[in-house]
Amino acid sequence: QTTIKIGVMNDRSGIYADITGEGSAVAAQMAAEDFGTDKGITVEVVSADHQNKPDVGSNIARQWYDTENVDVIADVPTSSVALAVNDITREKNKIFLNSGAATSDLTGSKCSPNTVHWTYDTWALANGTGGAMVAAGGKTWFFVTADYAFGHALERDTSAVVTANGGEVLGAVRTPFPGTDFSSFLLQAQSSGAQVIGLANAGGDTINSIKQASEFGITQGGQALAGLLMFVNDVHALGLDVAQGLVLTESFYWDLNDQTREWSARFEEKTGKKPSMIQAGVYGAVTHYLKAVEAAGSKDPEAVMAKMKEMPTDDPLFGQGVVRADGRKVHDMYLFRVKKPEDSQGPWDLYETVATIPAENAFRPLADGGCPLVQ
Amino acid sequence: MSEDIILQASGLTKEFKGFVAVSNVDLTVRRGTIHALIGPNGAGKTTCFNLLTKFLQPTGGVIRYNGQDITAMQPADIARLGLVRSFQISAVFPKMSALENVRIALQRRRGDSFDFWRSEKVLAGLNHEAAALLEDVGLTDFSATLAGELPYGRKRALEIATTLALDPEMLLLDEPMAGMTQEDIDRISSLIRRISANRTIFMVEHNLSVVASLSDRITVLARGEVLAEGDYATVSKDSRVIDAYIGVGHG
Amino acid sequence: MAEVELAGRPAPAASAEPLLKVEGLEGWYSESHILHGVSFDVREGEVVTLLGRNGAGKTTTLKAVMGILAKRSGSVMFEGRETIRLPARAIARLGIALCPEERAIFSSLSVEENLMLPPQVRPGGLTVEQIFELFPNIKERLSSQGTKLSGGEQQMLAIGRILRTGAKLLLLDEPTEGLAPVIVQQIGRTIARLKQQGFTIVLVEQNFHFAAVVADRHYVVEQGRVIDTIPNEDLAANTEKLHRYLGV
Amino acid sequence: MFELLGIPPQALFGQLLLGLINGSFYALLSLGLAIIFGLLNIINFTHGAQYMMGAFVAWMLLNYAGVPYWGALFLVPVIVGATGVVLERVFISRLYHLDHLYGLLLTFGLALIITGIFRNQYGISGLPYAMPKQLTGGQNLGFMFLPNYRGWVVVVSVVVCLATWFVIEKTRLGAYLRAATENPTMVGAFGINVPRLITLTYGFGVGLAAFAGVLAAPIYSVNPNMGADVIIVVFAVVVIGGMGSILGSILTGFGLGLVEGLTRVFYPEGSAVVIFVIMAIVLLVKPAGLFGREV
Amino acid sequence: MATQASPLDTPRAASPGTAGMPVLHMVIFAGLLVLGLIAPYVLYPVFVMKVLCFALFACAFNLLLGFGGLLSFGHAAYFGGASYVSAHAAKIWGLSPELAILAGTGAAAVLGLAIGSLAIRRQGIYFAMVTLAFAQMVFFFSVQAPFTGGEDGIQSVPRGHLFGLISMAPDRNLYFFVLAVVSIGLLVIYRIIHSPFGQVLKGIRDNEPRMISLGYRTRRYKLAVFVLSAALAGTAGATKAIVFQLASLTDVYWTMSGEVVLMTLLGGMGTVFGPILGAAVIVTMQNYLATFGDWVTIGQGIIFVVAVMLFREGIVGVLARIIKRPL
Ligand SMILES: Nc1ncnc2c1ncn2[C@@H]1O[C@H](COP(=O)(O)OP(=O)(O)OP(=O)(O)O)[C@@H](O)[C@H]1O
Ligand SMILES: Nc1ncnc2c1ncn2[C@@H]1O[C@H](COP(=O)(O)OP(=O)(O)OP(=O)(O)O)[C@@H](O)[C@H]1O
Ligand SMILES: [Mg+2]
Ligand SMILES: [Mg+2]
Repeated sequence: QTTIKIGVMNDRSGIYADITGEGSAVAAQMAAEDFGTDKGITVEVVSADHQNKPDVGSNIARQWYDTENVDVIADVPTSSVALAVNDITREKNKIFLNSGAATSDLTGSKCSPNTVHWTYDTWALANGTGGAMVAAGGKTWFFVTADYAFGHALERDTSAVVTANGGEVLGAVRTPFPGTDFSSFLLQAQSSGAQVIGLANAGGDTINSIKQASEFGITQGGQALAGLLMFVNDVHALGLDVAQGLVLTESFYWDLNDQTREWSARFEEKTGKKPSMIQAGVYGAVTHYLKAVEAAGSKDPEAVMAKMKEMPTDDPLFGQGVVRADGRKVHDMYLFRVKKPEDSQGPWDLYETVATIPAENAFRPLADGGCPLVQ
Repeated sequence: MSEDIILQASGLTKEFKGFVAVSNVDLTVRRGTIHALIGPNGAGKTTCFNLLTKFLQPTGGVIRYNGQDITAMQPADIARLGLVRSFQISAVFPKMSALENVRIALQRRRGDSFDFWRSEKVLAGLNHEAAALLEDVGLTDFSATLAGELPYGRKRALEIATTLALDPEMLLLDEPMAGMTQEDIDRISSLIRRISANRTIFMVEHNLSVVASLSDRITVLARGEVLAEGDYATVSKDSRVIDAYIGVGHG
Repeated sequence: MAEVELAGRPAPAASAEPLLKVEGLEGWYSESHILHGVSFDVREGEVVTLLGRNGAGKTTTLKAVMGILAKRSGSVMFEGRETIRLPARAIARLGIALCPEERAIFSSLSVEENLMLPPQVRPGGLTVEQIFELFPNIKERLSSQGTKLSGGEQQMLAIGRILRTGAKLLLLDEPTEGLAPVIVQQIGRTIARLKQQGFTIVLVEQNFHFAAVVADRHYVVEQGRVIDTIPNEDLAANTEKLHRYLGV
Repeated sequence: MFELLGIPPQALFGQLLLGLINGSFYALLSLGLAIIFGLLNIINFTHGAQYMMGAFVAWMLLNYAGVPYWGALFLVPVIVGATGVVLERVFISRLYHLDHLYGLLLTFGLALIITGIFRNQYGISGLPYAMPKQLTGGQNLGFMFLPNYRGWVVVVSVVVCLATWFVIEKTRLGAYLRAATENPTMVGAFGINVPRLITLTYGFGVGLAAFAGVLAAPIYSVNPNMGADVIIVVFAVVVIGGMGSILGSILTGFGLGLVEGLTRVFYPEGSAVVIFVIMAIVLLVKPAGLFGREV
Repeated sequence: MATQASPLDTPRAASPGTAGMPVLHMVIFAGLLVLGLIAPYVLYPVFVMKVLCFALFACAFNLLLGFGGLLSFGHAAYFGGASYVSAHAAKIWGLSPELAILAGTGAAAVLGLAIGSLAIRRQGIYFAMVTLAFAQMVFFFSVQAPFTGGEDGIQSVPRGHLFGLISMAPDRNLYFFVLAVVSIGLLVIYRIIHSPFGQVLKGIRDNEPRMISLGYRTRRYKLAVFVLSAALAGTAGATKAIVFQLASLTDVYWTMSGEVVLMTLLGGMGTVFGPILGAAVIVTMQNYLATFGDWVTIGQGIIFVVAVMLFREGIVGVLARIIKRPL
């Protein structure tokens, strides 16, 4: 009879509250319920708000591990916080199931034997959007890049992919972060004449740039907008007439197949929203973790991690997959285009699938990550 | 310039956007005298005052103090040279006790007090001197009262005590008697006379009886220009002065 | 020409019923109790002075009558109406105006705006021309910033502006302070003229001789009480007593 | 073709125009701040939150009551202004006898509360607010495509600013207001109802902020933080202009908008701080601010 | 710009005679020290260290506001700036913790000198806005500058060995080091307040033109206290960086400036001990409301409003009034 305490830590008040937040906690709870109580494992889910601040995050993580014997921390969007929790989890030898964070360092230079990175990462997004766009004819690119480490990384990875696929990067403009008015940067992008304008930014910046792009008739002018880090909720918030035509990469969409539709319906009952890929990821990760605990017959981190990497994953949302030695969970990714308003059936009918990127080349090859664990 | 001239202003001029408040005034104050500046309202007395103490920057002219050109100096530095002023609108530290008011001035004489590592014990030594100064202006009973709550007249007295605490070589008083009862006026006049022994005093005053009794020399200002200069007898007979200032049938 | 206008309005004979009747007026500044039952009264058309040492409570008394002293009690009857509970703005509307000790000229207003600021509360105030005639300096500096006036000019402006409002009772707190003798005499004449026009005036004065010229009656204030009343005609007789009060 | 630092002159005009548009928001907001400060001696830290409320209330009117943009343009300032009046009556008015810093602290607290509540209610990812049909589309000026809406923003804010300036500097009412800030007691002693004056003034200043909020709704995402970010910049604007002067804050607002616009072209990385840099320089050479009265 | 309400302005606070430390204060300091010594055995040490750091921060801020009469709304700049420097010093240069903290303090002092010399050109509310604006500049710099690690901040900072000898890795060891640092900081502040320099500050706050006419070069005094306050705030920030092994944007963001104002206000500005209490209360609240997201913000807002409306003297200020002694 083992009891497991799962701490869902994410943004419950900030910019990522809608795509993670309470929804992720619900997802974890659902995973526990679906796993069942008959296997002699009782699960308790606690949650906290890290406000996207690494100091708050590490503070909570320390306290959870030190004083409230939490076994697993799940979700944790915002790369900076994720990296902080990554360190502490390793130091305290617990388990970290990340779904929300974008940085590919989690399974690269900063990889840890105690961490699994489930849903997506910048490399996968860049690869998906960049590669597929070029393939679809978007040869010339111009980046509107948020002027901080994350934005730079996004731009760097994507341009690499673009050039690798025979595209060309005409230029980039660095926009102060956080910003509200992007019109002048967008005009610079427009006058560059590039076929694709890559938005190497996140959250509010992305939303504002898309809004203003449509206002200045940039997409009407024949240039395509590519969101390099966007989520279904952002599109929902923007509304179709603003966001239409935008392309983006995700690893999950509620309307992919019957299983996703069935699960998403249950999720929507509890939360009133369709799930984001991050919330789906929390479900998948927790499910797989519980299976591993059952298989290992204990919750000892080494044993459980070993099992998680050894057993193939299988869940209704991401289907078959594996957890690699570097902690990277691999599965298919999808390139979506936002529907035109007239083609949309309901408030959440937002995407049409442009391409499916098969698991084997959706993520960064194990060797390229520079993760010490795989040397 | 000769030894016994302490303050000399030549061609002193102040314009306020087009309006000339003080125009081309020459002033010479001899060491050890009580020199009064009188004149009708708006004559430019306070302005002169502010020019001499550099609270206003003159539009033109030169000010020499002990032969040193101080035209370009900062107010604080002027004070440090021993040329100290009082204000027409009374200036005390309302939230400090009368004693502290005086003591803060005494403290200045210790030189700059950037010594934040010292205990304020070192200041207790100044309390006696401060009390003595309060005595001089008859504020002994008020030494613990917050300056802000003193009635107007006493505020003025306190202010003078504070000014004296700097032991200035030259003292500029702007209407020291304004708003005082006869009682206070007498006390302050005698005080002024007493301290004038080893100091030079330059004051603006409307109370003619005071001016008459105190001052060795009087400069009359009108419409920003010097109208007359001399001792009371001379000035008070000057016809231009009479109609510009004293007016007919005065006291 | 001012005279012509003035002729229109006969100076009412001092009536029996007092215009202002102050009884047992108490006043506080936060905790400190300053007025301990001030009582005096002023009949229509009279000029009375409040004499007293510094800190006797003269200014405070005026503030209390005007209603700008936060904490006050007792009785202040104006034209038979109790005003002790009214806010200052209501009292002003009844026709009382104050010219404060510190003059309260507004620095963000031009001299002209300062002059025009107080609204007319009654007919019969002086016209702007009449005010300029009284205080020529003001006219020259109409456009400059209020506080850029000299101390004396500010005093003139402070008096001038309440003459416009047509208030019936004027409370003047040391109007001659810091004024040159010529101006002092001018103000003396003004007050006489206002009196003749039917204005009623309470005057706080340090300047003894000045007070003697214009006033009908002198109230001696000491430690927040009126301790004596001296009709102007008996002033000569009481000088030395008065000197004692004022500590001259 | 002749180029300036690699920027074709047409593009430059475009950028200047955009700068002017941001400028009009700075102008409206700093004007509101200046009025409230000038007359109440309070730095209205809630200003940003009230700007945000403006946008949100417009959104609510549209989604709950079906009131279109044009209705909102008039209703919102009134509604939000009214809430301002309540705040002034309930809280701020109790502080006038105190040091100004308490006003700052109070309004800062209120700002936290308001933004917090809106975050709770509407999350943070922002709500869409459609542009009024009449103003969609735009003019092709040759050197750029100017959305009609942006043009409208400039025009309407210039008009509002000038009207406000006139009322305060040139009318009798304005004189009362200015006098009341200096010495309310005396103004009251002249028979003027000072408390009401002050309340309405605050309401008006808040109304201006809300008005700016409505203007912003269609172009920036309507989200609870939209105020917090802009308010600090506006503070800098106000310091540069010198708060004493109404006209000053207007001109500075537009001017700095332009400067910022240019920085976005020549040195985008610096565009976030350029205004603060200018503030530093102004403090060095003219501490009272470009239009401020020395006091 | 001291205020009617703040206890400073009452005669008892003026206390002309008081020299050295009144017995009451000694007792309180002693009491606090005892608390500090037993705290780590009953409470979570890391939490207590956080409280200590903020207590020092708040007191440093109070030195400027409560005793210098200057409301800075940008103290995060020195707190956060210092934390970056000490984190960098400890991680990249491999300095031992005490040296890293000194480095941070020094950096804060320099920053304070730079910003202060501009800010003191304006008075009152302007001053608040100017400091806020400059702090925002520092924030933007921290976002973009490479060495601050952008929004990742500087992470996994080594706690190192005190004087290169004692390992700071165990929470307890580190705790007592932090306790020492903070106590020293507080005593320094106490001395500053009760020095001749402190008296001059009082005069400037009360009537600056008059101080000038007395020959005081008031700007230099204001600048001096500004720098002192900034430096001590820096000490707090630098220490925090070592404790949490992290320096991040949070510490330079304007909300941090707001929080320190709140702590001081709540505890009692212009009181010696108020800010310590204020810090303890706010930090605790943040800890327990952390799970409720926005409610932290709303709660802080409410405290602000209540404090300003109902007890401006702050908790300790009220106590001081009751027992009629300065605290
Ligand atoms: N800052 C200023 N700006 C414009 N005009 C000013 C300023 N200060 C003074 N004046 C004008 O300069 C003239 C002289 O003013 P000043 O205060 O020196 O007169 P004064 O001799 O002191 O008069 P009083 O005896 O009434 O104080 C006045 O007409 C006044 O209006
Ligand atoms: N704001 C205040 N707070 C507390 N006490 C005050 C205040 N103003 C005046 N007082 C006190 O009230 C008493 C009366 O003051 P008031 O100004 O009425 O005297 P006064 O007769 O007008 O004196 P003066 O002739 O100097 O004007 C004085 O003892 C004074 O200390
Ligand atoms: Mg004068
Ligand atoms: Mg008086």
